[in-house]
Amino acid sequence: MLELFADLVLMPLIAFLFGLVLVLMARRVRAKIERRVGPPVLQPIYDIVKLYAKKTQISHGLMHDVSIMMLLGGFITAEIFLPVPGLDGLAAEGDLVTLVYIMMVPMLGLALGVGSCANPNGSIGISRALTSMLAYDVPFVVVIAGALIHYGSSNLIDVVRIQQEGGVSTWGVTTMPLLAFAGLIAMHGMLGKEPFELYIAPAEIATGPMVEMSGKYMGALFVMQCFQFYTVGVLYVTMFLGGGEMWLTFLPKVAAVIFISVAITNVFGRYKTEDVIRWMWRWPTAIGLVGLAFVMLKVN
Amino acid sequence: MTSGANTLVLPIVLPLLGAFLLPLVARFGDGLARALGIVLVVVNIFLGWTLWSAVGTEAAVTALGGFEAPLGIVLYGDRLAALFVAVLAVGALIFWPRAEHGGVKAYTLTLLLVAGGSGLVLSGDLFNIFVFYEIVAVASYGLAASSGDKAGFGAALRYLVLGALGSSLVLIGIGLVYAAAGTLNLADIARLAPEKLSGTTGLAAFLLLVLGFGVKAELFPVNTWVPEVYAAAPMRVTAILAGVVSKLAMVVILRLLVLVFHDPAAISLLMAVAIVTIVAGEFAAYRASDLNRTFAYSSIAQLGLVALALTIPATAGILAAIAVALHHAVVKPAFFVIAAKWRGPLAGLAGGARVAPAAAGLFVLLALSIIGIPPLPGFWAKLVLLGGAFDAGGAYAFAAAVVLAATVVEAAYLFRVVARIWQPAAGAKPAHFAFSDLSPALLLGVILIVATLFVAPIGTALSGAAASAADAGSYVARVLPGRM
Amino acid sequence: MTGSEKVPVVTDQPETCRVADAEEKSLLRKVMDNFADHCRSRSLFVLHYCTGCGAIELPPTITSRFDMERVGVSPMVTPRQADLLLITGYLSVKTLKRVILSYEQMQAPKYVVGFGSCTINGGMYWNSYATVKRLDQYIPVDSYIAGCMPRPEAIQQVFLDLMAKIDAGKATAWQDYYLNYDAYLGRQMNLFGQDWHTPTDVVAEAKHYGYVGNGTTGEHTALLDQRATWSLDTVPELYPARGRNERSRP
Amino acid sequence: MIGLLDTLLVLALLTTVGLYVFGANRFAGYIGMAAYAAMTVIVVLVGQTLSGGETAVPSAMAFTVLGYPMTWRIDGLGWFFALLTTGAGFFAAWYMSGEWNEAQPNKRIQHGTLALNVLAMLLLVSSGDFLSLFIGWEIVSWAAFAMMTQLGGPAATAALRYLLYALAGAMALFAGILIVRSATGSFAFEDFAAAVPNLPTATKWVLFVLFTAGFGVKMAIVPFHLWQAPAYSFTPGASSSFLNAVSARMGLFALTLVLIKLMGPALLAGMDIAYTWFDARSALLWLTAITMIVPTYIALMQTDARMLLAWHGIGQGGYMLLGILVGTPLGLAGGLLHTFNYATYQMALMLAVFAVVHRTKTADLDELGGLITRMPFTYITLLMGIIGLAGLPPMNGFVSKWMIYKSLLNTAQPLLLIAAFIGTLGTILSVYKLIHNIFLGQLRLEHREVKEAPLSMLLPMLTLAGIGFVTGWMPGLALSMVDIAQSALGIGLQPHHLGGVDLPNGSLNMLWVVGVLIAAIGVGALIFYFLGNRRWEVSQYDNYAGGHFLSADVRYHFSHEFYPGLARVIGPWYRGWVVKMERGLQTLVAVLGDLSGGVFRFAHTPFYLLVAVSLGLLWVGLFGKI
Repeated sequence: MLELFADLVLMPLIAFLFGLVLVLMARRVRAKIERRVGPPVLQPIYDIVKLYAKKTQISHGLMHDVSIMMLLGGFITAEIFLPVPGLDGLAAEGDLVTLVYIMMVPMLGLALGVGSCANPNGSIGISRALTSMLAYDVPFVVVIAGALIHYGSSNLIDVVRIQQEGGVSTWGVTTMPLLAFAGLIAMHGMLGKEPFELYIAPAEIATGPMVEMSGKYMGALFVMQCFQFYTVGVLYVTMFLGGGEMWLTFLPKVAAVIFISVAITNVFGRYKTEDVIRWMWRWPTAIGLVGLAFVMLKVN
Repeated sequence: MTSGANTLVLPIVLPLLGAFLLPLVARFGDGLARALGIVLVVVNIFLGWTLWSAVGTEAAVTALGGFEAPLGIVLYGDRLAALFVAVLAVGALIFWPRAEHGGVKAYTLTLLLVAGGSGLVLSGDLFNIFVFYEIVAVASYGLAASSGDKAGFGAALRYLVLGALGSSLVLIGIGLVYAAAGTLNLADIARLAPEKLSGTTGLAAFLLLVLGFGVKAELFPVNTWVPEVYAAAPMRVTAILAGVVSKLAMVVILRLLVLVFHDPAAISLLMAVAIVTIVAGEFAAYRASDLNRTFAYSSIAQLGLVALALTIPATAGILAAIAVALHHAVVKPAFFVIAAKWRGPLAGLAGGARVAPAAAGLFVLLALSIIGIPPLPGFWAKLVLLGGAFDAGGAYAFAAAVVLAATVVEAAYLFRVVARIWQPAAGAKPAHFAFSDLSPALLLGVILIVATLFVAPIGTALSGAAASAADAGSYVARVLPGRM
Repeated sequence: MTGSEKVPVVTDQPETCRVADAEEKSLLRKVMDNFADHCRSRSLFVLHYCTGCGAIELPPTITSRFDMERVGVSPMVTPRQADLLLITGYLSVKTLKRVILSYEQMQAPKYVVGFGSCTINGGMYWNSYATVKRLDQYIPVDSYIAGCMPRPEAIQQVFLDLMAKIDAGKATAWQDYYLNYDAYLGRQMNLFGQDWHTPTDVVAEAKHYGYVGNGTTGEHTALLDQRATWSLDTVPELYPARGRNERSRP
Repeated sequence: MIGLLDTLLVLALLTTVGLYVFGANRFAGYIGMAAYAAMTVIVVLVGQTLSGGETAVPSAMAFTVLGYPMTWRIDGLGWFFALLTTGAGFFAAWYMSGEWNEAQPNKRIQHGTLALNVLAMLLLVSSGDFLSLFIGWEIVSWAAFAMMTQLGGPAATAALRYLLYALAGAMALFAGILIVRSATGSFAFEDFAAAVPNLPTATKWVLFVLFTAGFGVKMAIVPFHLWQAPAYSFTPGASSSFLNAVSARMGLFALTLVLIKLMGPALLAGMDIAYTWFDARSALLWLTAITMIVPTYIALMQTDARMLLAWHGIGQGGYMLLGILVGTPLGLAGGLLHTFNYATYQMALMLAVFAVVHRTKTADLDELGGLITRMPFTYITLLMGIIGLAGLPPMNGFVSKWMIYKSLLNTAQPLLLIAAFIGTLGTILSVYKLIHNIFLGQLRLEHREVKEAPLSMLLPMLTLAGIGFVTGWMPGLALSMVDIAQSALGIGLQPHHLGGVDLPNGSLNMLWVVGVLIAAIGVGALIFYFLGNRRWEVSQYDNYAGGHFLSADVRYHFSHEFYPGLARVIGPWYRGWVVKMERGLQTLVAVLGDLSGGVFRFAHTPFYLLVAVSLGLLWVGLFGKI
């Protein structure tokens, strides 16, 4: 019981802290690519503390506030259902499908909050965010379906165990390289990085969902970004890179996944909504389906 | 002549006599003539009822004039005949003409119709059948023209031409039969049919008979008079013609099929005609522009159903034919009562439910029954029909599929009207119904509901009637006791 | 749309005035405030109001040449997200309205830096009928950068100065807007006319957060309230009710 | 012997008559509530009998017509749907008990048709053979028609369209049961179940197609889906909710009965389609996949809130049938549970939308917005409803969808899984548009004085949403009802516990999921309230607009064509081929009608006669020889 309670506290906390590192890494990598120095080490903390420490905090109604709670609550829940080295949390009580759906709760919360701000820029942003979700989730579900059928279990603890018992040769990335590749692209879309950041579009729709976010509302979004980097990275590592046997190898793997994403993002411009959909439904989906076909051949 | 013989002869003789007497009686007062006519019709109902309860499974037979069959004039009364004698009389009673439609002339013609119709179903030989058919035909030409307007005369003339042609076809057909078999007594023909009428001649005779009787039975393609006449004739005439008289021709075809023509080719000929009739009737009704024509076309389709039922082998087919015919005899006259008041384009019916809720409600009930919605009688009729068809399989299954598809079309045009009736009135409101206007239809509606409640005993009774009608052997044995 | 709603009468004496003195604070509070101030100073989100000519100096300041992200300065898009409002160059009467709107939509603590001479004294437009001569008459300004135009180095310098000021807890010009709102509003009305108003209910906000001073309300805010009532009575289509009224009406 | 089932049916009949007589009364809603509550109690009692080991509760009612016996009895499957029916009737009556009732011009019809529908559905789900099934089916169809057509105008048009579809389906069904009778000699379910494995393949296929088409029309399986959304949408509020929640599910009941209980998934899987990889079951599975996707994406394009939800109803039906056709205990449980869950959240959603329509007089998604401040409880209902519809935790829709997904994973059918996911994604997009365009964004001036829906309408809505939440948190409650239904199907039960199901390869325990989610949102609330200064609520016009001053006369709102980018990509995919097929069929009937009519109109009577005689004689001469 106590152990479970420790899990419940530690898992989101680690996620947040390592998320801060990932955010810093992302900003620094971006700066390096642009031949800048980049922010100082504590910059993510400075930003979040400053936003929470704003003296005035404007709200657009109760739903705006609740959305912030759903945002954090959803991600905290997601962390608890995502096994990491030594901490299984509640991963046995809900599987990968559950996790994927839990990860939609904060998105829904954010969408509702932004909608209640009564700012069309925000609504357009949500419209685009949901559209891009539809775009990247299609390859993503292909990847999930293939991987879960490959592992024969949707329990993430099993998925990790299978890969760890068999070594690198049973890692998803070696057994299902095509699905792993398609999954990487889908993850990139999930992170909302260029060329798929159509719903932020600062110059076009004034950062979309964030347009009316200020103070701690914005701060919560910064916190969410930490969780998001971490969750997406851990999910990918769990499914394709052998999961976490120990923190020392686990965290670098997570960082590496995120690194790939942030390293390639800078060379892109922004796709139009239509192009995001077409691209996502064409290439990663096709690659994923071919990978799925291989998986099905192996299973049968 | 036994006491049963009276019930066979009187239904023909009494109305016939009445028809000749009526103009004389009318000199003492129109009302008296009317009363006499009604009394005679009531008597006919009673006679039908007596015959029904008397015959049981054994049909009553009598040879008029003392000559035995096959030489004498044979009357054959089984439950089927009794049923239609009664139904014809009930129809005539409910829709007894009013003074404004020709007065005593109309009464006379109606009585003539009753006499001819009773004779048609009771006759045991082909020639008498032809005679009574002609009596029915003449009476109905007169009635069709009794509206007294231009359209009525035009329609009646077309009816007359077609009817006359049809009668001559019948006559040729009878001639062929006589040439081949040498007898006109149905029982005798039935006995001889397997050897004399199984060839091309027999088939040709059947074709001509079907087409000839088909004029009255509203079979395609000799039914072109139907929409005109039903649209132009007075409602009471239309109701009787559509509801009852058309079925009498069907009874004749039934007798021919059961007794004489078992040939698969004959069956398939009739089936083809029936299917085309159903399709043409339902589809034409879908595009009909007013209620009268809609029901006229629908009537054609329903008779196609009866004809289709007749082709289904064994008792099931006869039962289905009787059931569909009886159901139609209840429903369609009631429809025509409603249509009599709601004339003109369908669009003008909007608001009908407000003006005449009873008529609108009745319309829905009748429409539901004719489409075949359980537990109304129409459903059971269709159940028997389609059940028999699917049991028979093969082409019958195809025919059943056609019937099912046609039912959807039927629902489309009927409920299009229902939807319009329930819509708020756009311009002029549809006509209001006085109670007396609607009462015949209400009576038929009540009959329909009662029939729903007692569907099980009715089904049993009709099954018995169908079984005895389907029994060709017993027909021959009863009429020609020594000759089997 | 009845006219029975009454906007609360503004009394001369505000109920509370809760701008705490430094001495009143507990030690924990002091530590926390110092930490917060430090974070504020190291994380400046900038909204640049670039209608004037100074915008060209900002890209080099932010991008690889000088990289202001080194000290935590990064550009933001909407006033809601921003801490620092950069007024780059002259303001016409028309654009000043937008500046005031944007300023009021920023969240306190918020800072304003005026770029170049035009914001200080009108600069080369000193005799124009259409430009604003002194920015700090209409909104509180933390720092000015003199010059026409200032170099990126100067911009960096003002950022560093401002950061030091914030870190020391002395960049409190924004409080002045709440505490002396009536005076600011008066000068704004002087320029824009009596029916000038913004959607932000500054007085109510000041009351809510306890930044009410003697100058918060006055004759001009009274005008504002009157006009709000009047607008509800007559043409509600054009003048929405101000502040919380919009949501709290039954 | 008057049994429980007879009591139930008699009560339903009395309710129908009573509500038709007293329907115009102010208290008709309360009468209905009491009656439906009593019926629900009886159904629960029936359920206790059934879970006590009985296979079915018989009715004393039995007829024999034309030698065909008709019996009525209710088994577990029928019980499950009976419970949904009476429950939905109860909530609909509750909704109609107060202010809604006062506002209706046609109270009598609304109450009467609702009771009639309940009666008809109870009759259908308790049918004991094919004949009584068909009779119940027809009565259900016509009762629904009576309900749909009541408002006239577009409602009558939509209802007429429904009627033709329903009747075409009924005719297919009619043919089906008659073929069954021809093949087995009776209408009894047992005889059919015993005989069906030995029937010729062709007959099995004919029966499969006829029954699927006949029942599928009611469920609005693609391509029979066109009628449903308009027909359900133009019906007044509570009736429409009732139709949406349970009426279309009668098709599911009948399909489950015939395809799963009587024929069995194994038999269907054995009916291969030559030259393809498909068999009867997988072909139908793919049809359900299309049914999940196509109507959902049609819903996405709707601008009428009622139509949007009704289109989703069609798509959701696809999920249920998908789960049921998977045929494993898990899939069956998922499909049936989804039926229950769908009834709760769809009814709540429809009631909420109609509450908005009641207050604002419009359901046009382009003409609403910002109502969250005016109708907060309606918003909460709608929010909980859409979370259920989209299948997200913590609502119950997630649990059933999870079970369906899981059954697809366990049977290794990834493509169907992907199809189901794609449907869900479309649902998420669509329901966000729904809630955004009604409740979020800018409040319109004309809605400034709008009041919250009255308590009589709020309470049923909120209760339904509450049921949705509780059964999402503790799906075991609903699953034990599903057990009763499943025990009647002979496939086996899915073991479960209060929180969900335990499987060797990935379990679900909603007690934990929901508990943690709520706790975590609580933590989020703590963070929100205790970190940072107090919040300050501002006017909706105090909003970023690039420095522009917002005023109420200019709309600052985004609702029309909510997903423009997506519409540009998938817009051209909406070819409307089913609509074109429907129109083509109409044209064909019209052309045939004109042709037939032409024969009668241009009557060259003797000519026809001559032609007929000549052709007939020719035929006789050619083919008449023996």
